[in-house]
Order: sequence, then C-alpha cells, then structure tokens
Amino acid sequence: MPNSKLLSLKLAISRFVPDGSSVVMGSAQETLIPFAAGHEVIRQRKRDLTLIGPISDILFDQLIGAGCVRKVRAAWVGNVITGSGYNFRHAIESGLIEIEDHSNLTLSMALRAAALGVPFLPTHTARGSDLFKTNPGLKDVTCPFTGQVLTAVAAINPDVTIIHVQRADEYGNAHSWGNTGITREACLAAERVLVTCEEVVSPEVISSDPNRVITPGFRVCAVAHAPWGAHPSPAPGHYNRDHQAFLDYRDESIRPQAFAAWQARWVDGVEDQAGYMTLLGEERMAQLRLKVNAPSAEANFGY
Amino acid sequence: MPNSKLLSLKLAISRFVPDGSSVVMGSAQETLIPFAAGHEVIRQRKRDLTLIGPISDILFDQLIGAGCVRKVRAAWVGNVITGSGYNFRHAIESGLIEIEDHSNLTLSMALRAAALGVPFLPTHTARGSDLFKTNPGLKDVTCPFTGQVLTAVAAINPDVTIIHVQRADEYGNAHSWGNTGITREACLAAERVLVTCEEVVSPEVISSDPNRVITPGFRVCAVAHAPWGAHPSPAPGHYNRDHQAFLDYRDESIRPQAFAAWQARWVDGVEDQAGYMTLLGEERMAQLRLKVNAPSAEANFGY
Amino acid sequence: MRSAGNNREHSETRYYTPAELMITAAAHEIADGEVVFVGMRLPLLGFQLAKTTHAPNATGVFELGIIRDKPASQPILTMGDLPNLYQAQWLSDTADIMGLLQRGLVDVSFIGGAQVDRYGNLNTTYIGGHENLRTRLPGSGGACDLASLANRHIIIMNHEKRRFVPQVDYITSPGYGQGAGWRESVGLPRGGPSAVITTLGVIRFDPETREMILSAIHPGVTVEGVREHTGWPLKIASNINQTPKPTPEELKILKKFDPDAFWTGP
Amino acid sequence: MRSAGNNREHSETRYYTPAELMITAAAHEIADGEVVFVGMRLPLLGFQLAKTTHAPNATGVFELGIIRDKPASQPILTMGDLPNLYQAQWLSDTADIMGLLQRGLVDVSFIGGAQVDRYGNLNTTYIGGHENLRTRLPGSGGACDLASLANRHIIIMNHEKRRFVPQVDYITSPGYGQGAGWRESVGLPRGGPSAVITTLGVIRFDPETREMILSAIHPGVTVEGVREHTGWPLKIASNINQTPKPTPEELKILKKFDPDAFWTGP
Repeated sequence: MPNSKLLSLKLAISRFVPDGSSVVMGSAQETLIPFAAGHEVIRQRKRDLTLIGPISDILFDQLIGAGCVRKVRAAWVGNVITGSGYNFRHAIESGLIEIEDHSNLTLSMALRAAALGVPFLPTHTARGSDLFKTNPGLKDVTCPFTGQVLTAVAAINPDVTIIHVQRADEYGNAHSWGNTGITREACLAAERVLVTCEEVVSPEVISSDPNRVITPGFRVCAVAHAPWGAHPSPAPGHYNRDHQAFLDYRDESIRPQAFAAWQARWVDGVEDQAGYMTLLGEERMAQLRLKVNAPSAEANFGY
Repeated sequence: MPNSKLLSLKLAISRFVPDGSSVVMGSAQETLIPFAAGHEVIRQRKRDLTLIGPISDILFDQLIGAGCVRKVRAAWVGNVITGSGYNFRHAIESGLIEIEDHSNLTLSMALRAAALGVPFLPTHTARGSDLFKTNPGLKDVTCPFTGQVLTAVAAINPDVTIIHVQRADEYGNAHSWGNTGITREACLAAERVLVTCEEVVSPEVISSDPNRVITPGFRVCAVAHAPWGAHPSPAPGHYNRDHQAFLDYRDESIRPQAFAAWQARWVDGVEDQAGYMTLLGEERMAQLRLKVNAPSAEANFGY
Repeated sequence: MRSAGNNREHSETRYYTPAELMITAAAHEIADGEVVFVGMRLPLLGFQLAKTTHAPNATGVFELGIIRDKPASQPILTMGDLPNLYQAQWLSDTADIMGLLQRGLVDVSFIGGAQVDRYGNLNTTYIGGHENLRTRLPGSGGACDLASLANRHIIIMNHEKRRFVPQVDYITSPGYGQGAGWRESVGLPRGGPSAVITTLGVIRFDPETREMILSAIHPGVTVEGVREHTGWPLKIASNINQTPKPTPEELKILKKFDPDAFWTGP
Repeated sequence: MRSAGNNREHSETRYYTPAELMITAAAHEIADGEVVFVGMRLPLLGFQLAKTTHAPNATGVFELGIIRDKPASQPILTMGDLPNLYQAQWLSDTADIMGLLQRGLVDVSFIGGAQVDRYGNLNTTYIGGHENLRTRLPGSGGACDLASLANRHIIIMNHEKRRFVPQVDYITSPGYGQGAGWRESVGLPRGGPSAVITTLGVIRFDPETREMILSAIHPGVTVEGVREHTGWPLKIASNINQTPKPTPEELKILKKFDPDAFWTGP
C-alpha cells in the first residue's frame, strides 16, 4: 500500500503551492469552489501566483485583493449574482496584474490539450473576436482535410489543480459528484492535484465505485480534510449555496478598506477551517444543509 | 413529458439501422458489447454497413461473416483470447470489404472530433507508422505555437451508435457503469444513439444519479429491452464474460461452412432475445451470474 | 416601470417590472422542443417560464455541465444551485455541453451585454478598449462561445446611449461584425444574434444588411425615446408593434421561480 | 520446454513452460513504483506477477479505461473481465488513459508482435504488405499508441525466422525505424523498444545504432540456435548471459493467476 497523503490544509498548501505557482481553482464553475484552500493560500501570503479557471465566482477576486496574484488566465472573473469583482477590476485597470482572456470553451480546450499531451486543440469559437488580441494562446490553424480555418488553443499546463470534493481516502482516491465543468481535464493537465474534502473515508468506500472517482489517485499529491471547504459555494450532498455571503461580499469588496476588513475577519481572523466554521455559526450552517435527500440508485461492481 | 422511445429490438433495428448505415458498436472494448443488437442486424439481413469500433472482439467478425458489411473503420478486429477473426481475415484478403486502419487512440480522436464538432484533432501517435498509408483520415498538421508536426485525425460522424447498458428508462435516459472506452465520444459523435439494456426502469431511478448517465437522453432514438444483450461479453452488475463462447467461436468460424452453422444456430435459429436466452440455458447463465456483489457507496443529490 | 398608467385597454391594473417584461419577451423567443443554452441571470428565469408555459418540451443546457428537461425543483439564483442539479437529465463536463453547441445542436442561447453596436457585436470585457481601458468588466464566460456557435442567440441588456454605440471598443462576443457576409468570412460556422431585448423594446436584424432594426417597443415607450437612447440613427421597422405585456399567469409563474424578486424586482 | 534436462545446478527438478519463462522475464522488466501500460494476453500475467513480487507499488493502466493499484481479484483472461474492474483505482475513458500515455506519464508498456525487424519495428496488420497481402492480421489495437508514446516498450513474441525479418512489410507499431535519430525525425516525442522477449532469449537495442543485440538466452538455448531462427545476422552482446528461470514462488503465483494454464500452458 502507498504512503498516506493526508495532510493538514496548512501543510498541504505550504508544501504544494509555492510562490509563483500556476494554480487551477473553481474548475466546476459555480459548484465545489475550493474556498478553504484559497483562504489558506491567503493566510500564508503566497505571492506571484497565476490563477487559472473558467469563472471563479468571487474566489479569484479575493486572492487578487489579498495580493497573491500576478496573472489570471480565465474566461470570467466577478461575482456571479452581483456582477463585478472589484479587486479584479481595480487590479486590471491599474495594471497590477496580467490577464489572458479566454472563453469557457477555449479554457477547456487549453487544459484538454495539456491533459492529452498535445500542444494545441482546434475549435470554431472566438472567430472574429478580439480575444485573439488579448490572448497569445489563440492562433489560426487550417484543417488539413477540409481547409477550414479554425482557432488553435495553446495547451495550459498548470503546476497544481486544487479541487474540493465530497469524500476522499488518505491515498488520494476521491469521489466527486454534481456537474464537473472542466475539473477532469484540469486534474489530468496539472503536474499534481491537491484535494480538499468534506469527509475522509476508508479506501473501500471509494473503490466501491471507481466510476465516481474524479481523477486517478496516483496523481494526487495531498488530501486535506476541510468540511464546509466549498462554502459559500454549494457542495452537492452537503450544503446549498450561501447567496447572502455573495451579496455581502459585494459591499465588503467595493473599496480596499472594506476588503481589508473582510479579509481580517473571514480569512486572517480564523486559524483554520474549524475556526471558519465557528465564525460561520451552527445556525447558518443549519440553514444551508440539505432539506431534501436524494440518494443515488445503487450500481453493482461485483464479479 | 416526451413520448416513449421504448421499442422491440426488432423494430428499433429496422427503423434506425437502414442498409448503408455507419454504425459504432463495441465502444467499451471487451465489456458491454451489444451482441443482441448485432445479431438482430444479421437476422434482418442488413447490407453495406460501415462498422466503427476500437476492438470489436468477435462481433464485427460475425457481422462480416453474415454479409452485412461493406467497410470497417477500426483499430483491431479479431477474437481477443484466441487471436484472428477468420471472417474478417478472409474478407480483407479476398477484397470483399474495405478497411480503414486505426489505432485505439486515433479512433478515439476521430470520434471526439465529431463529438466536439471540429473537423480534426491532433495527436503524437502513429508518427512514422504505415497507418498513414491505409487510413486517409490521417495527415500531418503543424502546431502554430511550437512548430511540431503532429498527426491530424479526421472526424468520424457515425449515423448511429449502438450501446448496451445496465438500465434505461423509456425516454432514453441510461445508466452505464464499468470502463467506458470510447463510448462517451461515440454517443456524442453519432447522429442518433440506440440503447439496448438489461433492465427498463422508472425515470426516477435514472434521474437519481445524473452523473451515471452515459449520454443525454434527448439524443437517444430508441430503447430496447435486451437482457443478456451483451453476452458473451461481460456486463458489470449482471454477468461475467463467457470465455467458452469465445473459444467455441474460434472453431465455429475458421471455415465458412462452420460459420454458417454457427449463424444458423445462434442467430437465425432464434426469434429474439428470449429465444437466445432459452438456447443459452439457465445452467450456463447461472455460471456466469455474479458470485460476489459489490454495491456502490451512495451519493446524495438532494438540495 | 409601472404599466398601469399607459395600460387603460388592459382590463386589470396589475403592475409588472421592466425585468418581468424582458424575461417574458425572452421566454417568447423559445419555441417548444428547442435546445436552449441557458445563460446566467435573467435567462435562467426566461427558460423556466417558457418551459412551464408554451415550451414544455424544450431542453435546457448549461455550460457548467448540466442538461435539464424539467425546471429546477426550487427557485435558483445561479445555474449551479443544487435544485438545478437535482434530477437533471445529465451532469457532465463543460466540454460535452460545448461540443453539442459547436456541433450546431443548440437552437437558441441568451447573452447579457454591457456594450453593443449596430451589428450586434458585444463587449463585456474592456470598456474603452484594451489600450485606453476605462472599465474592466468580468469578460466572456461562455458568451463568446454562444455567440460564435449557437444557431441563433438573443441579447438582453439595458437600453442606454452609452451602451448602444456605433462600434464596440472590443468584440468579446461576435455578432455580425461589419455586416452581411462577415461571419462566414472569419470562419464562424453559423448563427448570429436574432434579437436584442432591451429595457425599451425588441430589436431584430435586417436579413440583408445585418444591421439592427427596432421591431417592437415596450408599453409606454416611444420610438423617439428609443432613438434618444441609441448611439446611432437606429432603423425602425415599418410594421413596428408593441411588446406583449406579461399575462397574469406568466407573472404568477415568475413569482414562483423568483419569490424574493431577486431578478424581477424594480 | 523442459528445463530439468539442462538444469543440473538447479536443486529441484520442477518443470516450467516457455510461456512461464517469458512472462517472468516480462515481469522483471517492471520496476517498483512504475506506471505500466498493460496489454492483452501474456502481459496481463506479467503485471500481476510483478505486482505480487518485486513491484508492489506499480500502477497498471489499461486502454479500455481502467487503472489498478492492486492485482485483479480473480484470474482473468481479458482486461475487461469483471475482476479487473472490481475495486479499480479508476474506471474511465480510453482517451483519459491515452492522455496519460501521450503526456509521457507511462514508464513501460508491453506489446505482442507477429513480425519484427532489426530496428524493432512491428507489423501486426499486413503480412506481405498492403499491396501483396498474404495474411491479414487483427491490426494495431493500442499497440501503435504504446510504441509511439510510452517511455519504453517491451515486445513479446515467438522467435521464428519468418517473424524476425530484416525489414517488416508494414509498420503497425514504430520501433527505431531505420535506426538512430529516426524517431525524432518523424516526430515521435520519446520512447522506443527497450527489449524483445522471445521464446529463445531476450534481445535489447544498441544505444548507438538502435539495432537489436542478443542480450540473454533462455536455459537450454544456444546462440547459434537463436541466430538460425533470426532473418538477419543478429548481433550478440559480449557479456551475454542466461535468462533467470522462474523461481518456485513465481511459478506458484502464476499458477494462482492462471489456474487453468490458459496462457501459461505448454
């Protein structure tokens, strides 16, 4: 049996997300965003990160506001239900960070190219758009069969992809369910995969359903237990989206001073995920927990 | 609610697999091969089919022997545990059918290209091989970023992909588990998907686990109930591989007369899947049924 | 906007908001049986409304990897809210959904816009352009893909002079470019905007020139009013008509899907 | 083949078959911790043997969409047998597995061959070539991909003159082509055959010329015997040695994984 990969979130981030890393987060779009991991990155004052993700909802805005970021390679950065991400907006407008402009499809293709081990993949999207002007990873390519001109998307090879899942074992085998977004290719494209999870379970639970495994365990570098680690985004099987937190964040991020107060309270003000849950409070967690349970039908993997 | 797509296997094949169709079968390689559907194709004396699949085990050899096939686009055609497929071998050597030589990777990329709606996908495989001489769907393409020369694989757009799954509802929503091979891209690439299944279940069973669904139900044209429809290949959750049937087939297919006898007994000799099961016999089915049950851990899709 | 004042012919005096009118107009763009690529915000409700009224057999596809053939089981604010995953027809990868789109299997999609020009090109990235940047907006998300690859797409946005400009500063989501033939010339496989639903009316595109033409005005709005808020001399359809008001039934359904009036509020 | 006859130094007189010897030799090519792309037939047993003996931390990947970190729970004849799916580390798509291979994450893979030449090019498709076809074989399957993309691959085949030819009639799976530098020149990213395990011995490749060199002979086999069954003057290593016989423990494990001697029979 391999060695255990179970680490505290603190240790996992300090070991596997050095300054200057390129990091995928928020690969499932609105669901299972690894906020706990992102907040630990902020607490450890990581610097010069390149963030990669389709639409990060507010996580990228938080990391930018905290000064961890040098560059963003994304399709959309903001607050899904309120619009603008103010830290992102100011950082771009004042030239503090770089941006490579993608669409959701070009970002997926960039990571699929890396996952497949090819330098590019072709697509029909973005033809005639100005994404070509603000994304050096887009060029024309001609189909050798049809002569059509397509958009070639250059591969993106992240140093680490961080995902939050429902359950994992200590060896890096993880079950994730719900929409998957670009998670599969993001994990296969990365040099290593860092997993945070709601529950740490026995290997037998995971191996009982190898189709539910999100990426092969031998490529996972660390597993960190982080209950409520996707909050305020939703985690299928565990809790609903905390809309109020996203509405509050809008006001808490419009001005730098307001954001500093938000960071002091919600990130630097807590030691770890246990502290975060205490700050969140049992009443609020109770409101977010599932009200309707809907168990999956069984599948038999016997012989 | 949409109309029911539940049809008899006879009706499903006669409606959706006209002569001259291009058909994907055996997309999961050794598992869940849609033998029942293939045998119905033989009974209906379909002609001029183009068969598409990675390695078909013996199904393609049977369809070729029965005279249903004009062309094969595949990586490997034979009998996995014994080697040659004699009908295939004879048909190629005597020029009766055409072959487009693929590798498992080029076939996957050809169907992924169609599934993605692009005319080609690039890969590093087959460089310097003679597959280029016997597959017009392989050409060189240069990466506009790195200048590397890669193998461009032309898209393959099948008329119909036929899959056998464990369970489906009458609207075309299907659960499949086990290794998936090239099934996902084969379903998304095809104009229509024809599903045969071990069990027809209520829509609630399928919708209880949308991650287990193999392809979106709105693209499925027909669902046919065909218990033991993958025999002699294995069906996870239902029965093991019938090795003896593959060993017997070797001898039953070496010479044309022998194959005629095999076809008369196992295909033309039975009216439908019920007849096939009677011929197979309860004792043999009992030997093949699962001895060890291994239920999947539950996932909660509530809110 | 209160409709009662300019609404005498209407038997009852129920109020509706501009958002309710726009969402209803959006829903009317969906035909039964169509495959709809549902975007963020107002389109979420437009799809739910259409699905519950005239388009029960519409299929909704969502870029994060969801396909639904029934409305969400509970009110949702984002497409990733758990009631939108519950009993979905398929939960899958973004690339699978984008593949259906790129193959041409999506009939209609919806996009919100910040800045649009006379040919329906959209900018949701750089106001002022990349060089003389004034305001950085969130960016494309899936909008560029929807505008590039759907069989048709519908733009939903506020009608203001600063937003309706002769030429956008940056093309995030391609419309008809410089007009007829442009999409073909740049290699777009199909599609283009079929309508722009604004706070003032509904705009369509001249099949010849691909330029915007005002096709309908909302109740209480005048053609002059629309022209005033448009950054170029907007063409007007000869047979211009009024946008149908949301029916009581439609308003009831919208209330059900948005009980707190998060999207439909004034 | 009986080994006892030429095996006097060996304390006990147990028999082993050529297949058992070849599978054991294949297993010895796997180092602990490696990622192994496991092919059809004999390699299935070679991986199980290595995993159970000297390479407990090897990971097995299978082209049909399986990754395993433990041996199959029961004897299997194909990689799709249900005991090979049971408690797998991952059940997935062929393209996912091929992606790991194409990325260079697969250390070693195994391929069976029908016809091979001095540079390790394999033909499993057209004997006689495509023009003057004599025998049509099943084709590549995943073999071309393994030979193209793995960091190294190992060929397992019967040693006969008609199979060991100066130049293959058709390259199904590329070896070193015409020799040094060829793989780079055609655009192969890495790899090449590291060994050919035959019924007579173990052949490796000259690091300079990339030509085959006989490196070991099986017990009871002579160098002349190997030369006789090779279609060109096969180079011989200066320090040629004998292939280690399967140990009683190895034979016991093989018996467990192949109780009916389907693959390991005489």
